[in-house]
Amino acid sequence: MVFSLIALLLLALGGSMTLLFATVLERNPVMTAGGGLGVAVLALMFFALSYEQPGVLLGMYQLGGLSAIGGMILSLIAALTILGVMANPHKYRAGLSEIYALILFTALGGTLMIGANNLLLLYIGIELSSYSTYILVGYYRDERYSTEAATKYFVLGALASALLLYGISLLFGAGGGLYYDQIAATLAAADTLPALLWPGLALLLAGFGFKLALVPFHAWTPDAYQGAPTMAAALLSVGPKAGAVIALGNLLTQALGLEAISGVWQQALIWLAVLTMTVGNLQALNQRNLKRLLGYSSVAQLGTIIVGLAAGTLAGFQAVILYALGYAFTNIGAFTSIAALRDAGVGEEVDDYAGLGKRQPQAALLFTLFLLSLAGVPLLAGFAGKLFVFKSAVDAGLIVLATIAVLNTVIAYFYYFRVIVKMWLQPAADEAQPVNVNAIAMTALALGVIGVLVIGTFPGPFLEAIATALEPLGGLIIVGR
Amino acid sequence: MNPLSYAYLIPLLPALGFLLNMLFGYRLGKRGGAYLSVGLLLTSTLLATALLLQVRQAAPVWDKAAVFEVLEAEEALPPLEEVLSEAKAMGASRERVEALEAEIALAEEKLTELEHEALIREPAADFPFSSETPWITIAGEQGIPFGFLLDPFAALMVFMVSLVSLLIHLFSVEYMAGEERYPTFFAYISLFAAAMLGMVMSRNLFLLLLFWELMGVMSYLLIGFFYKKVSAQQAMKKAFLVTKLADLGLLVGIFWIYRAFGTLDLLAIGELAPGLLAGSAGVATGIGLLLFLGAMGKSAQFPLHVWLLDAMEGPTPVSAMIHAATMVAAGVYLMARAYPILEMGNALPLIAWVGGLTALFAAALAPAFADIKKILAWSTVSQLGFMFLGLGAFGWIAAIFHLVAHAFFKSLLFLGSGSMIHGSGTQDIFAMNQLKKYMPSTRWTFIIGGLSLAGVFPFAGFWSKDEILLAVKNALSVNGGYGLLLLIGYAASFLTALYISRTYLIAFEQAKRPSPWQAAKWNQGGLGVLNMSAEDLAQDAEYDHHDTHDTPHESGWHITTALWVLAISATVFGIIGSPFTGNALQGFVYRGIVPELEPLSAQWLGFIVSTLVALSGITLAYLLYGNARLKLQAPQLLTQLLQQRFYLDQAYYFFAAGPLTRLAKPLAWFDRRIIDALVDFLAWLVAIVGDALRRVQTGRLEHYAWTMAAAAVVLLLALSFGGQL
Amino acid sequence: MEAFAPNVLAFYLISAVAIILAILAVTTANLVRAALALAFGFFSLAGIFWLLGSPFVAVLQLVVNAGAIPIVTIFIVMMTQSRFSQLRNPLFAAVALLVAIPLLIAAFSFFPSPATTALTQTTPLTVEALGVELLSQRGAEVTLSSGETMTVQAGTILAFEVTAIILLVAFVGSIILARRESLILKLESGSKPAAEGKAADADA
Amino acid sequence: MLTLNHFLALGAILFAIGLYGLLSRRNLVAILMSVEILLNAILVNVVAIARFNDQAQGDVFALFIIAIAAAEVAVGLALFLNVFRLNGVATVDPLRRMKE
Repeated sequence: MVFSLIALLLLALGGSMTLLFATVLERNPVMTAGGGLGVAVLALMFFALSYEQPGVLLGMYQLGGLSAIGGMILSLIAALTILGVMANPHKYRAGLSEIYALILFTALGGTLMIGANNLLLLYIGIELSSYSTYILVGYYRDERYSTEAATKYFVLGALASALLLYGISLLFGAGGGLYYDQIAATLAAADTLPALLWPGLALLLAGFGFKLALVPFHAWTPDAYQGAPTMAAALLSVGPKAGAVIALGNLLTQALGLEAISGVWQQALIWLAVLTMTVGNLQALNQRNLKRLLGYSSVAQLGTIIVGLAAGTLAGFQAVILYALGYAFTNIGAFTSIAALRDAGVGEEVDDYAGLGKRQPQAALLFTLFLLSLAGVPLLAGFAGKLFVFKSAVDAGLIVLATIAVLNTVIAYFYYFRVIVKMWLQPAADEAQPVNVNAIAMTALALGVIGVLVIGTFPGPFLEAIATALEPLGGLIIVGR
Repeated sequence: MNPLSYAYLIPLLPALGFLLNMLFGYRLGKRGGAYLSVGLLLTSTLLATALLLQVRQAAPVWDKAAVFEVLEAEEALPPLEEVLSEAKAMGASRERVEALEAEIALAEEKLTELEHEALIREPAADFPFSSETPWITIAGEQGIPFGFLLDPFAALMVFMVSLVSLLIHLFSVEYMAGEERYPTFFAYISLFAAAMLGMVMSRNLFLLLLFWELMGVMSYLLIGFFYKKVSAQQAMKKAFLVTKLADLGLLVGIFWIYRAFGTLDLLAIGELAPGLLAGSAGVATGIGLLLFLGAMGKSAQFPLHVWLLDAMEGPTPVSAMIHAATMVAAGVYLMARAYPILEMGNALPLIAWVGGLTALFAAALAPAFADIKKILAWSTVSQLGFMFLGLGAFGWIAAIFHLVAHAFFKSLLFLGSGSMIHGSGTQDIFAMNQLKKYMPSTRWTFIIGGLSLAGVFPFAGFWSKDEILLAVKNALSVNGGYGLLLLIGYAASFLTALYISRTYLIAFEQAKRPSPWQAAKWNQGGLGVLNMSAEDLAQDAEYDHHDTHDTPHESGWHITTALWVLAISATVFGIIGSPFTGNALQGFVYRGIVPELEPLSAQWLGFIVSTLVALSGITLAYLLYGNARLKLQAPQLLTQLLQQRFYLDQAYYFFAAGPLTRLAKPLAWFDRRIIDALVDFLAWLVAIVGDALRRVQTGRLEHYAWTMAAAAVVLLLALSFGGQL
Repeated sequence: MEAFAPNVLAFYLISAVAIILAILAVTTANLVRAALALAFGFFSLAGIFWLLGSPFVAVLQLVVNAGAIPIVTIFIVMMTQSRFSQLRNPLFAAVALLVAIPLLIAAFSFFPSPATTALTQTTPLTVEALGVELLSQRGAEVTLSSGETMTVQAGTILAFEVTAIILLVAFVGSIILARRESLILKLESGSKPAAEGKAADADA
Repeated sequence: MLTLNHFLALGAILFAIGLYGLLSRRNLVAILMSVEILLNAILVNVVAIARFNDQAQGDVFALFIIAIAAAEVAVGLALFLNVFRLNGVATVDPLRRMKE
């Protein structure tokens, strides 16, 4: 319990302290970055220490268990992102410690979402991570692209949070309280389900749909990714999403797990998943800009994750968390590769990557591994996530959904392999000059690949840990066939 | 100290050797990498020895004489029960039934008492040592844990594999010297050993399968080590394809086991099998046959033996590795592990027949060859046949006894042949020139290995082969068909003694003379067997052109040390399975309540008969090749038939390649014109839709907002009305 | 008739004013006027909160929503020199109506029915009780100044603390995004962050 | 008699108006104003529900919504100023560089 609290405090105070010392350390990028990284790593460790110690913080936040697992994933994401930023700090206005604080706050927001046991803290967590990412996306204030991306993201985000909040207010009315247990108890005791529940649920899903970039709430994703600083896009593509997907699973199972309700949200999630996977993959097919391509790819990936939630079983939720973990390593790795290569003078278009296998074989190899993991090639993290998600869907009787998901994986191969083929089999456009990728970037990439390989080959311990964390929820999930 | 605390190092160290050799092998100096591998494997071997001793320490100890009494008492039970059930069926009086029941109860009580008495030392609490850590967990199912199982059988195998691999490594240090890819060779062969060690230590079938496949890959790489030779390329492909085909059976078998048992844990399977499969012999037979298919591929049983002979394209240490310690032993090991399932089904007689026929067939082919490695390869096929014969005749302990004994003497023979090739520069036994004059160590160790192979008292092969033949004899009581198999076994033993003596006599005793095989146009290797063109052959001939030394020389200390250690092992090892030591081995490795031992009275006749058979084989060889008293010219047709291995390979190529190609042509057309077009069309469709959807992304904020809000409203309406309904 | 009890009358009156002002705020071309309409609309909503028996929310509504936010908005309207919105694009209005009307219909169809509790039956919330809820833990027993003890229902102290961080983020974010010239940029005039995104600069 | 439905209806109407504004306005500041209306509609909902259930937590929730909405306005206006600085106008029109 204490450890979880320490981890949360680290994220909150660490971020604030980084801001506070910003003026002192302004000229010392290594110190600030190291501080940010240290905070993230320490938080990761403390979350890891605490995941078997459940508790409640100030009545509003579930410590340990699921929230610790979520905290670990988000701290890890923060650490990897900070490493990516460190690789070329002057890109992010060197010494400006704000970026590290914002990254840490994004992680804090995600952790709060996951551990929240009531709608208020859930909302606050979502807003905290949203505001931090709005600012990160618009971080290049003198850049039209960055500002455009941030504005689109902000306006749509404001709309989404209004929809979400409206949904929450209706759920509050239907459930007679803000706490999940209150809602679950009220609904279970009701003779007929309150009418406000349904619009509340719909708007809630719409709001989360925006956060998770589910089609048709996804339009902001590619634009925001393309315009944002690359590491901000990396964070955006995994941090709030990992937080939101686990938080959504937590909310749906704990507050709205009643069978009469779960049938409805499962149906809605199935439709959203099918739409998201299909449209995301199809839109990704012909993308020329790599960040846009990864943007659409992340849309499709999230569609696949949702399949696990749609299954509505404990195994499905377990698979979702494993997927999120592997996806964090993979996607941050992919974006870090792009950022590192970009810093080394390689463009962001797919065509710029021609012949990269010769010019910078190490980075190209690592990038290839990330792409393969995204595509879901066995022994890599992406495969493990997909496998267990699909399995949970099949076990829940969602054969058609699983089939569509598998077909979509095949479509996805086209665009991932297009990049890989470009790198390894096509000659470079300009003279094949070697590209230098700096050591920190390589470290970040190597860490990512290690994560991808370890999760891909030995998913067991991770699944085990997740299962332990989910154990207390077991009784609350009324669905399960 | 629990052996589990260090056992994982045993396969890990050679694997580390692989890694280090691959990464730094070329920077460690001329032989640095090689010695590193040897050192790591030596550590493994020491650990394996410690493991074996500790398992021995923890295993129960039985009093042999008392065990016989137990067995006798056990045998007395079924007839009594039969009488009782008959009496019940006949409607005998209550008193009679009660009396019979009391008698049975008394017998059972006595049996328990005897069992208790026979057990001199209780097994340790944690025996057999096993570990289990979660690996692949699946919510709601058992999943597949990662774990080791260190029972006596595994410990014995680990010891044998590590020791033999160590000696082969040591041998290779000298033998492979000067090779271009010297460190790569050590990397491969280390991983090969690691895979086998990992396999015999695996606690579940899935892990076992992983190592099994790793071994397949390593054998592929090692057989094709001289990858510039076309024949090596062909051989590696052939080995891979044939074993892969067989692995398919194994894979299906493992799936079936998971279905039937809900677990792949070997311990659990052993415990569950008698209960689960009691009424379903069909399942047990099916699983048994599928596993056997896998084992046939790996252990080169007829008709899947075709790859083994061509695997001789690899360097000689590789052959020793494949033929003794690792690859081929895997199949026998698997079958022995799966024995609880096998004995519940009806697959055993088939296995016995396949094994027996393979033993005879291969032993008959061996005398027709002049290439020493090929002779030994046939010998391996034949000896493996013996092992399967033993397995099929309910003597699985006999089979693994022979497996270990064979590992020692066959690696000895292979390494000896390597030494001979090294010293004389040729593989043709006729071209070797009175090697006994030049290579004393090689000669004596070869003699020891040969005698062991021929089954001469008191070498290891004698004891183990006799155990198998004894099992076959005992199986007669179950099925009369085993009588014929017993004859086949003796015939194969006779031929074995004949061909190994012939090899020795020609290579060591005789002066160099033109090889009769060189003249024939169907000579060694060649077109049909490996499906090579004449150009390929010519190219290969150029590649491996080297001088034969007329005056051979003895090999250096690496090789002779390896040979002598193996020679001692091949001599001594058999003793622990002999009646002299109270069949210590059989008492150590067993399943069931008490070890099933045989009294000496049941064995001595078999000993005499097989000694006579072996001696007659040797005598015949001496008459034919030693002093040429007997001049016997085999008909050319027969020789050709044998030389071409009964044209089996050609048949495979003909039937597999020919019709398939013909069939493939229309299929290819169909594939190109219809399937591909369909796929292209689908891809085109996907691209078009993708492009259209891409344009939906207009980049305009208001459009995005409209879509989102509209979607939210649609969701609202759908859920609200849907939820209300 | 009960329908014309004073509080009912007040509700309809205030609601009508708020709705009309809100419509004005989203349709007027003159943005300053729109902001003013917004301010007065929020002002009238404070009346609704008063009516509901939640005086503290009403006061906060007056101060923040009706006071501060419209003023800041007007400032920005002035600063961005966009006093007049580019006027009424009929397509925009049509689409917006097409989305908003179904939403209204959907929202209206799911009121809890029948609603039996009248507003008069509810107890107004004291500021003290609100404060206790805001700054304590769920389930805590608190003695009020009146001597009564109350059990805290929600207890949002943690959310309160986190909100501080949100405000901090917003504060820092506004500085990052809007300060006129980046001091740091001047300091390191060598590196231009404008490099990122250059590839797409061709206005694809 | 005033029931919960009256207040929910007011909230729904205000929400619809806000949504209309958000979707029909092109000026970013006007869009932000619409967002404010949306949030106030929710406020009405939350406070009403809280009062009718005699729950203080709804009122507390309302306080948080007001505070967070203020933060949102701050971020949004800063961002729009930036849009204006870079494009000369603060409308959605120039924001279409990235597409497809």
